[in-house]
Amino acid sequence: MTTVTPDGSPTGKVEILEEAVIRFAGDSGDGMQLTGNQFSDSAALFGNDLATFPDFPAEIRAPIGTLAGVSAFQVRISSNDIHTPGHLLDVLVAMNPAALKVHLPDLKHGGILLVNTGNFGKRDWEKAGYTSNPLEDETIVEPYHLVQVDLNHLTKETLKDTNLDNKAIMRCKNFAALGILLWMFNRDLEPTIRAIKERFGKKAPEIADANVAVLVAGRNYAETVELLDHTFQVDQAELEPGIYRNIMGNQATGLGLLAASKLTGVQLFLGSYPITPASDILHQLSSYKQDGVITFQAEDEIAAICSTVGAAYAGMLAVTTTSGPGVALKTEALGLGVMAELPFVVVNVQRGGPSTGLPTKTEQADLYQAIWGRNGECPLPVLAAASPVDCFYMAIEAFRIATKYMTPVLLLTDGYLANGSEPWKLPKIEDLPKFEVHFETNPEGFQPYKRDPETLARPWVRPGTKGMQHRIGGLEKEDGSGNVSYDSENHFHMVKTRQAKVMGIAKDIPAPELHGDSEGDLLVLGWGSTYGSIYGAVDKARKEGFKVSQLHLRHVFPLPEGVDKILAGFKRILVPEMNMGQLTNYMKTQISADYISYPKVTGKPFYNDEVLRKIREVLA
Amino acid sequence: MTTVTPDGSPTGKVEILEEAVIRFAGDSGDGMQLTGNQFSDSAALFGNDLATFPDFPAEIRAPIGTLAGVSAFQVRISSNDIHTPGHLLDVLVAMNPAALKVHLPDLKHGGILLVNTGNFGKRDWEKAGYTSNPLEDETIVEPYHLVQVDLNHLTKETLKDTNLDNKAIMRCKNFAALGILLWMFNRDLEPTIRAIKERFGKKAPEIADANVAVLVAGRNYAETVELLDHTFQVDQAELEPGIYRNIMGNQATGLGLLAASKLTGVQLFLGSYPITPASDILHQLSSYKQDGVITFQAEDEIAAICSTVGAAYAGMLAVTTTSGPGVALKTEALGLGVMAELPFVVVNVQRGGPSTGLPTKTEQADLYQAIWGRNGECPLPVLAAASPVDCFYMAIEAFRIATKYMTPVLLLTDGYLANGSEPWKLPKIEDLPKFEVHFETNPEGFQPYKRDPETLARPWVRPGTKGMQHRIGGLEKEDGSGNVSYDSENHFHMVKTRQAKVMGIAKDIPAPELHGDSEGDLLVLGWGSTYGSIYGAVDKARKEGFKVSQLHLRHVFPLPEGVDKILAGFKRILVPEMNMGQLTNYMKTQISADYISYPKVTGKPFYNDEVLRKIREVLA
Amino acid sequence: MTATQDSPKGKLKKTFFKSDQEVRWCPGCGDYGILNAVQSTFAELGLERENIVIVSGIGCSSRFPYYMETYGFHSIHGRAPAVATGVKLSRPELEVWVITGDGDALSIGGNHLIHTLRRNVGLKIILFNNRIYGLTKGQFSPTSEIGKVTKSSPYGSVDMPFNPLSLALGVGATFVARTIDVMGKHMREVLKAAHEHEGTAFIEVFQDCNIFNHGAFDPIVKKEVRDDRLVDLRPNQPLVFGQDHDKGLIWDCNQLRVVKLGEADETGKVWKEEDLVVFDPSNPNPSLAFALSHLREVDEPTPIGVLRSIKQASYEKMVHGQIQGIQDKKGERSLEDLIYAGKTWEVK
Amino acid sequence: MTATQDSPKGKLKKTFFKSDQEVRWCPGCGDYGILNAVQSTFAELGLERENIVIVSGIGCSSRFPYYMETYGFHSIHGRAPAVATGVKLSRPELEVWVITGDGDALSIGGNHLIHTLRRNVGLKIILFNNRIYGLTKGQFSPTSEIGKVTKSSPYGSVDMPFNPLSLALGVGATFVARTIDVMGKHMREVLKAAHEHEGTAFIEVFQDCNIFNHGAFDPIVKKEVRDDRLVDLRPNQPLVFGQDHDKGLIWDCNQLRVVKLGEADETGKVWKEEDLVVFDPSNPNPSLAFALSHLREVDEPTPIGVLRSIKQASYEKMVHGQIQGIQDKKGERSLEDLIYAGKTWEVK
Ligand SMILES: Cc1ncc(C[n+]2csc(CCOP(=O)(O)OP(=O)(O)O)c2C)c(N)n1
Ligand SMILES: Cc1ncc(C[n+]2csc(CCOP(=O)(O)OP(=O)(O)O)c2C)c(N)n1
Ligand code: SF4
Ligand code: SF4
Ligand SMILES: [Mg+2]
Ligand SMILES: [Mg+2]
Repeated sequence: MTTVTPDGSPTGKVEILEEAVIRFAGDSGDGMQLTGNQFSDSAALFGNDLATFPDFPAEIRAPIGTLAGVSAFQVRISSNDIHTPGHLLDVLVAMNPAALKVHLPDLKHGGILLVNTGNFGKRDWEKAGYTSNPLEDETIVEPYHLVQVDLNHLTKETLKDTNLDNKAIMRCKNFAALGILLWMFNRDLEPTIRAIKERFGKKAPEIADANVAVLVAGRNYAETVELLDHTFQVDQAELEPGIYRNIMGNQATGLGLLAASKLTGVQLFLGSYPITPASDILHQLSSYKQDGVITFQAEDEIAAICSTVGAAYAGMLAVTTTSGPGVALKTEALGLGVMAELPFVVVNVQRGGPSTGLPTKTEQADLYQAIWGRNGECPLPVLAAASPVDCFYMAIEAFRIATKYMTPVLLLTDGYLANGSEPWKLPKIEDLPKFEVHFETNPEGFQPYKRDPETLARPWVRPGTKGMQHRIGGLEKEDGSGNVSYDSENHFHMVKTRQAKVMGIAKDIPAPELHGDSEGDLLVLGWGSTYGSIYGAVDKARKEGFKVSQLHLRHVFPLPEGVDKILAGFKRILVPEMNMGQLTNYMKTQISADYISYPKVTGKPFYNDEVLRKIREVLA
Repeated sequence: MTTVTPDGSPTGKVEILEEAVIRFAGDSGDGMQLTGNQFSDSAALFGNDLATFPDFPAEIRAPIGTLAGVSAFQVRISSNDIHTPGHLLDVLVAMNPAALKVHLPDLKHGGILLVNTGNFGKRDWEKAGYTSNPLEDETIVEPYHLVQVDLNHLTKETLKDTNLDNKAIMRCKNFAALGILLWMFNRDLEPTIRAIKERFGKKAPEIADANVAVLVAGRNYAETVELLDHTFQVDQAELEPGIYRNIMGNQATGLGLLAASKLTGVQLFLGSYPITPASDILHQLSSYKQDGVITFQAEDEIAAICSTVGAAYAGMLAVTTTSGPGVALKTEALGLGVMAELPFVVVNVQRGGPSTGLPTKTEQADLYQAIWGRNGECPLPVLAAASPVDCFYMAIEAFRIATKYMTPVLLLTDGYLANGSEPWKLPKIEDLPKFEVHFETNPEGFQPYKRDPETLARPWVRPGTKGMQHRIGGLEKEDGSGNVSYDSENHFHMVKTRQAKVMGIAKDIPAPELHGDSEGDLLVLGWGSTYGSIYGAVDKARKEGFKVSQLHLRHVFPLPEGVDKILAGFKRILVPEMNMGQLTNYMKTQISADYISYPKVTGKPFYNDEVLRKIREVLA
Repeated sequence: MTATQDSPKGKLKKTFFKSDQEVRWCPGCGDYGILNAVQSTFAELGLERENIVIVSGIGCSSRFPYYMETYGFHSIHGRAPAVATGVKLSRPELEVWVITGDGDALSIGGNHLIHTLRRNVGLKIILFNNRIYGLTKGQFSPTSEIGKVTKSSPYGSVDMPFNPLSLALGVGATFVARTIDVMGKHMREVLKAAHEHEGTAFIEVFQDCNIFNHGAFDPIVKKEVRDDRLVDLRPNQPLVFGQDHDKGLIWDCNQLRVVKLGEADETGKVWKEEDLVVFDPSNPNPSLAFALSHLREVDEPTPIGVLRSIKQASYEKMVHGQIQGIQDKKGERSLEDLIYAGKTWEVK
Repeated sequence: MTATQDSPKGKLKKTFFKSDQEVRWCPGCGDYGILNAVQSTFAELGLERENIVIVSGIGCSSRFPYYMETYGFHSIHGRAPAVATGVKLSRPELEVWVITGDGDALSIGGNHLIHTLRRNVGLKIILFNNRIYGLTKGQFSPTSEIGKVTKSSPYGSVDMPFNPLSLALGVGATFVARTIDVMGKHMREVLKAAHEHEGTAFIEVFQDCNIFNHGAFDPIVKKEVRDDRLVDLRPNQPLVFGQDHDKGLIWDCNQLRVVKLGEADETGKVWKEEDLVVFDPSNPNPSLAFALSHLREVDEPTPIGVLRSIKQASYEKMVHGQIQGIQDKKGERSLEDLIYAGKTWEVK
């Protein structure tokens, strides 16, 4: 299979690859996130399927050149349908020795290692903890295809006639690397040049020009010196026709929340307190002022959720966003939300725990907390997004359930989804889930806890509605009237009713789709962000002839109806999760089956290969 | 079987009863708690086994004579070994119509209903919501043995020659009721007279004298008019020889905490914030200043637990006490305790939930929260006291585990245990559990996270120890050095190690004793305060010939070793709990078996009869 | 619930604001007086019941909303200002009142209180200060005096109390006042001033807890001593007090000092009204208000009335003003605009 | 960890307090200067490393304990004062320092801070005020000025900020001071005064966040303007400032006002040093300190140095004093005494 690259440029041999995994790694100040994003955009525009994932250093900027300061961005581009940013690398760009040290272990043997020799002086490699220049140490670089370029020099030379100072010049060097990569994959420079101009053009045209110059210089250099004896080509993927956009999970969540507001015509309120990795949702919604979104940066997580409770009471689509430690602080008020039967959404972008834990790493270990983390009998629905794009749809779903059933809803995402991206085939507006919100305005026979016989939801009344004044609160209340009640039987009744209301949602949510046959030796059951990792693994395992299928939960509590029947079709259930077995234990309380827990708690997502190996092992 | 009563007084027929359940009910201001306690004390001194339980109204004093203002005290006295304050009443003392209305449903048909007619005027029964005088309504009082005495009049007459004002006089009327009850059960007045003098003698001798006079008048009146045609006698129980004392659960908890301090020689620190029904532990420890106890009433529950964390770090036996909503606020800091591996105890005196719920009622619905209510993988041991006296021992046990394993420990009690009482056969000091606390002082090879190979505990170092300065915190840390670590494999290792440490405690705790045979058709599995209710029921069921046994968990997480083997001896496992099935679900995650959940969430404890009926139903 | 009833404006009775719930405070509790005053004030102001939301925390005082025929939310301990902030930001057109106690507002809820005050959210906060935890049956609170014997301080509290007014002034409150449960008329005036204020109005009410802290305020509020122990602040008037209007406050050595009017002091100086400090609650600089709040309860007069009332845009006005401004400039976007934004590409 | 090493008293170097952990703040961060000053001050004071506990919350600033060769506890966000209170109450003999940021102390941790201050717990609290959330990469904080554009306020913040010193004074702090990251000598003096103080010492440090809020304090702390924009408080001295010592503060119309010395003002009055307010930080009445804290940053001088330092028994002294007193009177009980108490009876 051969294709002509868009600009028809390739001079030498072109190797066609199904896919490639590329990681850009350098110092925090080296602009790796930008470089990675630009490369991804060009791949997306070209028509690849792709998935990206950034790997930030711990929160504070570490000293330049140190291991702690390394920042990386990974992208997998493919001519197939893919679901994860991949694991082992085909290409690693290492802008300095620290980046080399941290990321080399992930490079495939035989993979291309592009290094910026301009940053490999003695002081540089000493800072990274090497005792000699790693590029000269065969035991280190021998397994790889080492490509050395002095990007610093190349950049300086290119820009020597500009008016930029040295600092500004050196900031352009990532574009030299990008130019080389674009050459390597036979990509047209045009879209990138356009993007650079859009980004810097207005405010700093001289910077835009410099970056473009360096980009071109990098490409030309690679071509001229024939940096590799052949280049690569990853063909377009057969994506469904449509308009696409690359989107990160947090971005999708923010957009989904706003979409729910636009769909219902009810104003959006966010009460939040910054916390990694959830803060970006706050940032995004804060920029939605023109759409009438009210964002309140509260003094702490307790005030954040309490203001959200107040906003829900006042008749807004109300949401609070946070991560695990923040949810811990919100649990008391979540209980109030359950008792007062108010509709709002809590988004938990999970991170490594317990306690402060590993704030910049991903984990799925807040499931127990989500389902069971409150005092008293305090059930509430728990949803989990399966991919960056799914965050959009689950945010809408969370509001649909909250307002229909008058209940707080917990939506779980995680650091991996939050910062990872994938192409999103944009939906037609008319295809988006429809749901209406009803505010009770008829005082005739009104009671604050009179329930809809089907959903068991109580009415939602906006304060200000004439003749419907009433009082609610956290004390147990009489069903119907909502008056405070210390009656024993009423309490039991209310406990059961609140439970029945939430469990009743099981009928109103889609049964999860089975990927594979409905009977077999093994079902791989997952929830949340492991979707892509499991999908790829099950796919391969099926190709290898294993009788394995995948079931993925996006509605975790309650389970959708019919999950028990699906499970019954399989001999054993393998449950990979980024925790010590939380879904496994939860499933045991719901459906008895032969579960095999497969935990991984390293702050990193599962790789397809890991899951595949585990499937083989279990079925061996 | 006949006995002579202590003072040889009975004039008429005496009926010997195995046991009697008596409830004193009146307005909050009527002194029912005092009356009930005095009656219990006299029974205890006489040698009965007994159990008591108060039933307070909601927090604020309601208007006099209203249903919301009724306060009651129940005592069950027995010549057998008993474990609960009983359910249906043999005797109900109703000081006013409201008390009658609230408590009459619990009086056995044929039971004695003693009413103070002095408070049954039209306004009185109207306030209680009656439309006519209930004493004149046969449909109401007919099933009972109604005994009407105008205690107001009796009291006034008795005290008419004193200098007391009317208000003070009327406050004595509960002693008239007490006098009648003591006559009814053939009890010597002497111990009660002594107690009155001790209580009031110093500060208000005229009140003491008045109370005694009314007490005697009550007794004499009953005897003179032969209020009943026969009196009752409940013989001494065959209690183990020893010194006894009647004790309430909260009191026992407070004493147990102090005992741990005395046993180890390490000072006790309490950081707490008042909350029903836990506040009494704070009150009690605040009175222990002479024993060097530091109590800190913090600004909120978060500060309470954080100060406790600080005190544990500083080398104290540190504890924080609260109820469910307070635990909700403490969860973030509990995570810090787990990460920092510091030893302290959190006591949760559970109450009705969710949210503010039913603050003065009992419930066991915080088990999920205790085991699973934190973000991240955050395991910590969970204990539960089985009876008021057991609170003492479990408080000591909590500190033993905390300090041996360097971990926070959650101890669950509840409102039923907290305010209920039972006789405690006082232990010999030398029989109390021994445990030593070791502070590391040797800088040689010291590392803050170097673990004891057996317990996996890290060393406990008091700040101020020379040469052992070190830093700890909530970020993930390298095992051994304790330095902050973002390393993937170290994180997984630490998550597993923290779990292994807690699970390892299973080997170090006693297997729960089986009550009954080790094989059978049904095992009734309980935890916490249901012990007594289940005990009595299983006892009766066994006498009825059912193959049923009881297993009661005081160490809930981790489960003691061997529980799986015990469960394997039974066909089915019945789990009565004051929640919707929390232990049941937890057990499913631990040991697979045929569990039958038996929930009761009414704010009231299980009665023997209820459990018995359920056993019969299951085995029918 | 009560059926719809039109608000007969201008001639409302306080019963118009009474709910059908039985009031359940202890007999003699100071809370009754406050409930009364609030109901009367709302009636006098001719407010619409459906436009009022009363949010409370937990405590005896926090049962308040149940007794008011308005919208009410009995939330959780200490969090009422945060819940109410959510309500007010969402619906600036509603009257939002917060009812709280000294434990609720100043102990567990301290953080929300100070942030609400600095932001100037349009809430009217009434703090029922009985210097005790009532609902939990009598522990010392952050306003209990040192040495107080309570259930949790059997040997006397060793905690220095807060001065609620100084605290409020220190964090930037724009309206700060104090009144007393037994002074109905005074209270109603203060409540009205609070109602009129833009932004947060903070009102401390000295409230007698008849059961656990009876008479705590007697030394200053009893009828016999009141006039000599209280100084009732009147805008732009010299600071005079005393049964016979014979005492006043001057500024001396960097603080306020009490002088007797018309008599010579030890230095021989005879003080007159014009020597006294003239007080203006609308002064943006809070220095004098702060000095007043710090008068020692033991030997100096306790200020009541409005200590501070300045003009400053309310938080909700700022928030909505910003949104409005941006909307006016940029216009709302359709969902389509939002989704089909950023770098998109087409696959055919 | 470092091996045991005797503290060579009196001639300590600041390196004595350096831990083996690499310092990881951004290049140019103001935190370095504070670390430096603390290490130097501890050295000058000849403190024992093992007797110091440094407790922090979460934030860039809160990484501080890792860099100190003392006992250290990097706790959770906002809770450092509460954790430290537990430490200090348990072990009054230890030096307990708290390191916190403007978000950590004043946003999520506001409640613990104000309660610590009112109780006068013997903690030395250094608040690194950079007017931004550094660690979470740049959101506005409770000390950010209105209008500030940050990640979470892309159209400018509408939240009125706290004045940390006024806040501390309002809640009854006994020691309140301010210093600046780049003024090492001044900072060391303030730190020493804090060390000497009984009870809570609250120190605000203006700290530059080089990445997210660079230059926030430049208008008042830059070398060129500093002398005219700051007034360095000296005990019992008239309030003079200015490069040429040509300006001062007087009390006028119930507030402080700036005057030029030696020149006639519009009324023709020529102001001299003896007209100026003389400031005494040990005055129990905080009125003047409060007025100083409220000087407007835009056009009045910003006070630095010690605003307040009064004598008041520390909380731990009160707590332990009470325990001691009761123990002296009643004596400790044996476990037997405690268990075999109350009404007991014997069964034979
Ligand atoms: C999270 C939580 N902690 C503690 C409590 C218990 N509690 C209820 S009210 C209260 C204090 C009440 O004091 P105050 O606010 O002064 O109100 P008052 O009863 O005096 O009016 C406490 C500690 C609670 N309900 N929730
Ligand atoms: C419970 C919780 N909420 C939120 C966070 C996230 N967080 C960490 S530090 C911080 C604010 C830091 O600002 P500041 O205290 O001013 O410290 P700085 O970084 O500026 O020194 C926030 C919001 C957290 N760690 N824990
Ligand atoms: S306890 Fe005190 S504050 Fe509470 S209702 Fe009774 S008198 Fe009022
Ligand atoms: S982000 Fe700011 S405060 Fe944090 S280390 Fe960097 S410069 Fe310092
Ligand atoms: Mg109070
Ligand atoms: Mg900051």
